[in-house]
Amino acid sequence: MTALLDVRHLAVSLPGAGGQVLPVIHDATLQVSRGEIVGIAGESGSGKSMTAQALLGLLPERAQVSGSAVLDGNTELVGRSGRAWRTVRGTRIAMVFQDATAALHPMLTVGRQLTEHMREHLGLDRRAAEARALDLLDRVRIPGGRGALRSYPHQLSGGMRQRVAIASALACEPELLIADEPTTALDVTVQAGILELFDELRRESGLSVLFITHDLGVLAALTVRAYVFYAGRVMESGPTGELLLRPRHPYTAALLHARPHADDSWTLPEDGVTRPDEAAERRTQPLVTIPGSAVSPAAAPPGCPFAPRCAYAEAACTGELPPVTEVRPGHAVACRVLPDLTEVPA
Amino acid sequence: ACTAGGGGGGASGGDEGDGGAGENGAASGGTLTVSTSFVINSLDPGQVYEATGALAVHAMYETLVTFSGSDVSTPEPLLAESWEANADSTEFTFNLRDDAVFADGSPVEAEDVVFSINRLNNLSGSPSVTVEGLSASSPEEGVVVVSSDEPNPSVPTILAMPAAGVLNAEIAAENGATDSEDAASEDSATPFLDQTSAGSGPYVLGSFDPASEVVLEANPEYWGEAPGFDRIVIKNVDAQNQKLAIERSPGAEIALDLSGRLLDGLDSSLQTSGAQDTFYFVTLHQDPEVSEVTSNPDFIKALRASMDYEGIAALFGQDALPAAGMVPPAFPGALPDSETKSQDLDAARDHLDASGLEDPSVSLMYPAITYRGVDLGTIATKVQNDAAEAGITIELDPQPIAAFLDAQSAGRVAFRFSPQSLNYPVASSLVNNFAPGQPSAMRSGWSAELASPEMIAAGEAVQEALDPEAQDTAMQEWQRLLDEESPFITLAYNSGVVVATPDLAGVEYSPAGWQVDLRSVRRS
Amino acid sequence: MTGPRIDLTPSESGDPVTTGTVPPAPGGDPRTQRLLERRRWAGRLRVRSVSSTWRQPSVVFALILLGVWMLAAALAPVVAPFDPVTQSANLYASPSAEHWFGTDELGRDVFSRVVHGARLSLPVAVIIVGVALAIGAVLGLLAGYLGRAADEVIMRVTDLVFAFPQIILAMAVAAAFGPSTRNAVLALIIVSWPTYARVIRSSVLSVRGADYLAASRLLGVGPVMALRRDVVPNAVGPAVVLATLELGNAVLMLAALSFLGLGPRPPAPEWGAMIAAGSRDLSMWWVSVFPGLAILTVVLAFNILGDALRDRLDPRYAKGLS
Amino acid sequence: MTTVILLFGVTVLTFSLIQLVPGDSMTASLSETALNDPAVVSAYRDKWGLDEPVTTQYAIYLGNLLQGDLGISRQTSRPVLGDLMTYVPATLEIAIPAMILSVLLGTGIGLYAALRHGRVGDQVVRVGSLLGLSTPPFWLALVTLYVFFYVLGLAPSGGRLSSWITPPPTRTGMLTVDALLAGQWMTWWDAVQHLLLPVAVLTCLTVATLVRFVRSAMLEVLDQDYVRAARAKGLPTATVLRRHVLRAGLVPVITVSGLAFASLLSGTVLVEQIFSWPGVGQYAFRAASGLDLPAVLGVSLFVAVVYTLVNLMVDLLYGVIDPRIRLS
Amino acid sequence: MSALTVDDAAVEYSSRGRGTVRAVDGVSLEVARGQIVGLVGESGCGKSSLARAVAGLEPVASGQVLIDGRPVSPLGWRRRTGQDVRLQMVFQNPYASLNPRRTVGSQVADGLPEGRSSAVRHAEVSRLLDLVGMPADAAARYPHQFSGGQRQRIAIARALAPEPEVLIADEPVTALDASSQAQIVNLLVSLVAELSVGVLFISHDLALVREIADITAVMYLGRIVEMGPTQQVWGAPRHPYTRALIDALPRITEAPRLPVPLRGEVPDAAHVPTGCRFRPRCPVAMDVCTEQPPIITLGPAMAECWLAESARDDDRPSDKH
Ligand SMILES: Nc1ncnc2c1ncn2[C@@H]1O[C@H](COP(=O)(O)OP(=O)(O)OP(=O)(O)O)[C@@H](O)[C@H]1O
Ligand SMILES: Nc1ncnc2c1ncn2[C@@H]1O[C@H](COP(=O)(O)OP(=O)(O)OP(=O)(O)O)[C@@H](O)[C@H]1O
Ligand SMILES: [Mg+2]
Ligand SMILES: [Mg+2]
Repeated sequence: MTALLDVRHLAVSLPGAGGQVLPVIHDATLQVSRGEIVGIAGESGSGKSMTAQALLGLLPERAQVSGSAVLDGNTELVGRSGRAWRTVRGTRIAMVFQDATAALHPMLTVGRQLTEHMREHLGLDRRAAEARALDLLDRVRIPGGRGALRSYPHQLSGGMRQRVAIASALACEPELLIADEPTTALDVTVQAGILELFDELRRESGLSVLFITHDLGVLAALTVRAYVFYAGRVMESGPTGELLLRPRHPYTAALLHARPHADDSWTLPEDGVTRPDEAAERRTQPLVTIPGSAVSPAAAPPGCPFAPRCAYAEAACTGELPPVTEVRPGHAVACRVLPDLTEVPA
Repeated sequence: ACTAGGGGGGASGGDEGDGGAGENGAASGGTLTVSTSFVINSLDPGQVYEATGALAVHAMYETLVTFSGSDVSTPEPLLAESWEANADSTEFTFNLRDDAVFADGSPVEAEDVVFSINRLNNLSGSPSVTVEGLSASSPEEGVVVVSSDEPNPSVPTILAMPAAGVLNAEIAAENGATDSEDAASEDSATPFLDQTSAGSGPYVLGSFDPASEVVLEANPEYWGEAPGFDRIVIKNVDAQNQKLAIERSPGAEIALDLSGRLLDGLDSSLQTSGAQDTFYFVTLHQDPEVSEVTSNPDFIKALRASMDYEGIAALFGQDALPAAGMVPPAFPGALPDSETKSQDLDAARDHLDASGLEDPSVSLMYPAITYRGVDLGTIATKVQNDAAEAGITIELDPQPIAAFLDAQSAGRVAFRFSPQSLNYPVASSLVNNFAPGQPSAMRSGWSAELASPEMIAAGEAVQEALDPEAQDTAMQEWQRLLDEESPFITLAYNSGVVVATPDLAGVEYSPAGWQVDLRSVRRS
Repeated sequence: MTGPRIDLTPSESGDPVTTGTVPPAPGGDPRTQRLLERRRWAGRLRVRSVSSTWRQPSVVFALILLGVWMLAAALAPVVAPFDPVTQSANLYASPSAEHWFGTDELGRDVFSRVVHGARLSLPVAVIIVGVALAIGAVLGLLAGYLGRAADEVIMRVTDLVFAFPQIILAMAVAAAFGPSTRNAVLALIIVSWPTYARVIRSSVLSVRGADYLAASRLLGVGPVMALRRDVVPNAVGPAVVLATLELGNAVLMLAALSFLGLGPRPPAPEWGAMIAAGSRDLSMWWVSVFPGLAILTVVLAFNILGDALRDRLDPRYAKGLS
Repeated sequence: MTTVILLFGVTVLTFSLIQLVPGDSMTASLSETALNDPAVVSAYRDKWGLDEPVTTQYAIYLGNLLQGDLGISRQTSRPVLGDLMTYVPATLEIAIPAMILSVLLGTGIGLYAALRHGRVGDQVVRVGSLLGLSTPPFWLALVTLYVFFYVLGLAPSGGRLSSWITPPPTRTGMLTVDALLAGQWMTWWDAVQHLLLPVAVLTCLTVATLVRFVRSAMLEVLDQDYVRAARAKGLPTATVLRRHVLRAGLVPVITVSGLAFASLLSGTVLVEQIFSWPGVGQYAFRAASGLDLPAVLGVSLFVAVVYTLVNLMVDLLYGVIDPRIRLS
Repeated sequence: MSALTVDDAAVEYSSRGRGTVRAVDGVSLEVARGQIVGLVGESGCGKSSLARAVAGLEPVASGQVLIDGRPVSPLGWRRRTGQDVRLQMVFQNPYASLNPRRTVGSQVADGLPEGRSSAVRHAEVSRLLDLVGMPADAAARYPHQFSGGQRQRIAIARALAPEPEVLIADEPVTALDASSQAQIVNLLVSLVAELSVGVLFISHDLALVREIADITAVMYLGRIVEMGPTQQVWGAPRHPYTRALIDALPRITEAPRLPVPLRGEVPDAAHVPTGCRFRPRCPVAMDVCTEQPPIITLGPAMAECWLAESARDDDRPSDKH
């Protein structure tokens, strides 16, 4: 069975100041199957959003895209004209943005924003569209019915706004939903609700989602497979659990170690009292850091972009691109060294 | 013989004025457009003083006598059929014609004339000065007697001015007019008269907007020859646009401010008519406390000699002339061309040396306006330039007209420049104003004590000469003396010009104050 | 090495017009925004790409234009073939090899007058902008930094001045005091200082809420020192942009006043007055066309430079460049 | 409340300005000869209360003002209110069409430039608007007059109506409207022809500012996530522009339009001068140079009221357009 | 004795639209030298308001802030001197907390005591930069030449200049990437140990607080609803809100499961619910919750909940203090 979305060797570059060309994605290959939530993780500037926008033709004008991205085995997304995109956007691929406040038009009612594309694509009249919008609101658990349709985005809370945005993306029953950090702007308590919603939608409607996040915890909770980006390249990909619990790429591992440990649960000592020195001790070097700071795709060094920061880097790493190795079925790593990472570095 | 001797001729003029001619005129009706730069304050004859007002009032109100065309030497009958003066020119008797009616159909009677002249006098408005010392009475129906405190052969001329227009006393009084002594404070008819005319002329007031236009409409009740147009629109247009407009006009249009330069290259099919009736002059204050420089007689001589009179006249354009004396050539009593002054820089430097002043510097104040299409600043700059050639530094001080007039009447301006025309078209009116000790002279500190006895005597000679020729001669003599010792330097004469589209007849420039007699303009 | 760059200038900073009601910022709720900082700031960094402000063709053009005018002003006596005030009998000569721009109503060489006009207009514009900027800066700083009553009073006064269209007020002031260069300058200063006061006030307000100001006050830096080190340097950027744009505006306004007869006295070769002289007879088009082009080019140069400066100082506008 | 304070301030400011003046309105109104007559002078001073102390003069003025009496113009000897009623419609007749045209053109061109960002069309607009901003208004007016009237003979010279045409009965004071109301088509067409040049010049001046502003506002909007979101929904470009981009871009457009109206009023002073247009601009100029206190005060108040009204309208429009303001 | 004592502090804002908002409503806490106190809570619960009030940037409406037992005077027109500068703050946004127009060195030197020679100041600045792991030559450069993480280090160096006893760090790492975040957190932790300053560490990231704080305070709608040793708060949360926060954290585990959402959102501080302020969102609310909840002390911890009260009843007092 072919993947719903099959992206191969996607490369994107943007026009920079003074006429030079800035690469933002070097070579991305990824797949999303039907009914699957697939994640993309990576630090800021690694090209996550650019990938999403390339898949919907929303890149800045004069951006250059190469490679291929095939939807459902029959629709090539790279190189589409403006008019041709209209048969894809909204109806076959929809998108949820990071900041729902910014992604909803502040001066249009929720109802309007939910129905305008339904009427465009599905040819519904106002009544039918509204009825459908009410359905959608119900599906994303927004209370208030018709009242909610008449309200403006600023009258809703952040979580509700994100639900509206999701409802709007679902309106024309797209085959694929791209969600670009839909929970970054939300509190954890609200984030949990949104994650639950995505999971529910996948279970109930078989929705396929490309879910972008920088939070590995979210990745673990929601996705089945994931891709880790760094400087516009895919560093490691595989089933999420395996990727996060047994990473093979030093970058993935470093990201995991730099993360606060929320995962193991603490239990109280028997007597119910903790001693201050215990905490202090724990803190001496709580997080493992990655030296240096993230590079942007345009400024990435030749060879493995992570090499300058990598504890395991060898001379060859800086020279040429690392080969992609499939360490286990479905688990691919772009690393020349493939060190043993089971031991946490000091 | 005095001017009033024209009475006989006046009678015949009266016949001519009679209705008959109306029918044989060519096409009449339609609209006449008159474009001019507005100088207007009021359309009340008792208050009218400015050029645009005089133009309009003259078409709406009739006077006892009038002038026709460009001739201002011989008054012609209008409301008065005939008139005579007593021997010493202090009492003038006018016999009214009996068929004249106001626009409302009521007859023009002697009381109306008396009321109008006395009201004008008592209002103390701007034009009242011209009738100072005159009073009117009516000894019998149809007869008006105007008496003057001093012998004054110019009384009929004065009474031809638009301000002496006769208004319907009854209607005026109903709307607050009065001719009593306290009219200055009690008369409240001006706002009414700015909206409605109450005269006997061929046109009545349609509407009045002091900023943009005055609309006159034909008076259907007019007692004389039917008016030439249904409407006359007097529009406020600056000189520049007047030229553009009249060149492209479809017809029946008159422009009033196209003089000088603007006439160059004017479409030759247009008719023009003009008269040199304005003089441009500078005044130097004679009080050493105001200015050591301007009160220095040798400095004045130096300045006089330094002016490039030809060059200044050239700035105005083809119709201007370099000055000879003060009286513009349009009026009897002007100096002949042969006496035209010219630049003499050597003499100027000699005079300057004689004055004992070192590098004199003085500021020249003038109103920052464009007058008859000529920017006064341009002329003042030329004056500055000429004086500089003789080693005199002049700084220019343009002022808004209001500030200029203020400073001028306060009488403390050392050196100023302005145009001037006559209050009424008789040369001797200048003596009343500019002779030592007279109002304008006093404003530059030129009192009778400062003047030579000859100067004083020459002025008196003008006043005493009742015969026109004698007066002209005296006038010329007076001007020659002015050139010797007065603080006035006349620079150039410029003409008032009317330009009209070719389809008009009866368009002649009049130096009498109303510029063009709208009553006589018709389609040819 | 490039100098320090401003990360964030107040949003209304360089707008050509900053008066009137300021619309509320179309942002979302503050909470989300705070959580989004990470993204937002990273985004900002991207936009501030290598600045090539001084190499854009339009800026080069403006600099050359301005350079030419400044040279003309400085070297007017050398450049101009005739004395600007010397008259000749050759009135209204049309442009020719001898008189490139023809002669005017007094036979003066229009080219020489236009060149000398720069000598008058440029310094006068600098004076107007300089003084108005100084007044506006002081009052704007006081209003923004002291706040409360001072702010209220100063802002009401600026409101008052803004309630008049600039030219009408300038005209009234100039007419009241009589025409002269000094009075025209005075009038233009009176009408223009409030713009600076407002712009500086609003940038001070944005600095006043800035964390770095709070930080240095917490460290024990006194209010005056903080004003000098933290507030002023960060508030001047927009004012500099505005001043550049206003230089052009000052040239325009001076010409307008002169045109109405309320500017420098004759025979000064002022461009507006020259246009007025030409307007009295349009058939002598050269008398007014050339001074008009002079104003146009000078103001254009200032506007281009002002734009470029703004784009440089405020990344929001950098998008406007290409 | 602030409006009242503002208007009060305007009267105080104008009043004190006029007191500073060296000249005296009297000399501007009376002839030279009349000034020599002490009786006339004192009658005049009496009539205008010029002998009272300044504060009393001001108090008298303010008292009358509260009763809707703006005093009598010394130049026209007519009530200032009446004068304003005559001249304001004339000015509005050019200002309103110019404003409407500016807003329409400004928005259209600005949006076009934003959409063509960085390409030839955008560059042309940028250069054009810069030129528009840098052109002296009076010079532009002169040049258009020269070209369209003097050289080409396409436009009438100046004024509001050809003189051979009788003005329609006054109802609004705006000739085009009055002519329509009276059903006089010829008159209407003539009035329209007279409007063309002044309106075109005023529009040129305002549209430049607007275009620049709209362009940068639209660039900003085009870069917003909600526009990207609308495109991602697969809406046709025209819908995205109309419903999403324009609506959001309108808020800044309204602000600048309000301001542009004020600068347009400034522009009328010079433009009216050149096109012999009998409007408030010319009235203001004459009042200022004639030191006609009541008239200057009247014009100032008028302008201040317009300023306030425009601000008010801008605020109201915000409310109409932006629910965040309406609902808070 | 504690370096910083906050005693029943309240912060109020009055704005035209909302009336008076009590953003912080009676908060008491203490920070000792060498201790990290973590403050967590959802967005808008008043964390920053509290931080700013404690630092003196905002006046307290009631209650008091003491440093070493002496009250801190709020920032006014006076210069801050002596005791007051021993309380310093690190801001959330490293891009806005450094003056873009001054060199790094001059900004760090702001906090140095006056009257020292420039050579000494220079050396001092180098020392401080070194302390936060920045090269000495950074002093001569401008903030825009540094990345976010580096700027945050500089901000910390600046805050350390007057040798503070307590640092208030308001979400110091929220604006940073994962890798820089870890670096800054480690830096803070090591500084606490080396210089024995106290830190009030504010974050909305519970996991991070848990990682470094000795004491964790959980704030909800202007009040601290639970506070205690970190391990205790995490291991046995007494307040349903704390529990909900912990449950909502996504985790990386062998058996992936979705985090548990907490219904509703933080109400507007202008409309605080009556009784227990968490009641409308509380999964275990009872009738008694319409009354003010009791403030319960449990050993070194406290909680503001009726359930905690019953928990105390269950807990036989084993230790005394
Ligand atoms: N408009 C733009 N012009 C130039 N470069 C850009 C632009 N937008 C993004 N980039 C560059 O593209 C690269 C990838 O950006 P992208 O937005 O995809 O990152 P991201 O992974 O989504 O980061 P974040 O977590 O901050 O959202 C970055 O290095 C950035 O510098
Ligand atoms: N200057 C202010 N004026 C009015 N209200 C304010 C002001 N600052 C904050 N508030 C309000 O006070 C409450 C607490 O805000 P605060 O910034 O302290 O929250 P926070 O916990 O720091 O949130 P976050 O995690 O988003 O930073 C909020 O309801 C907020 O709207
Ligand atoms: Mg992104
Ligand atoms: Mg906060």
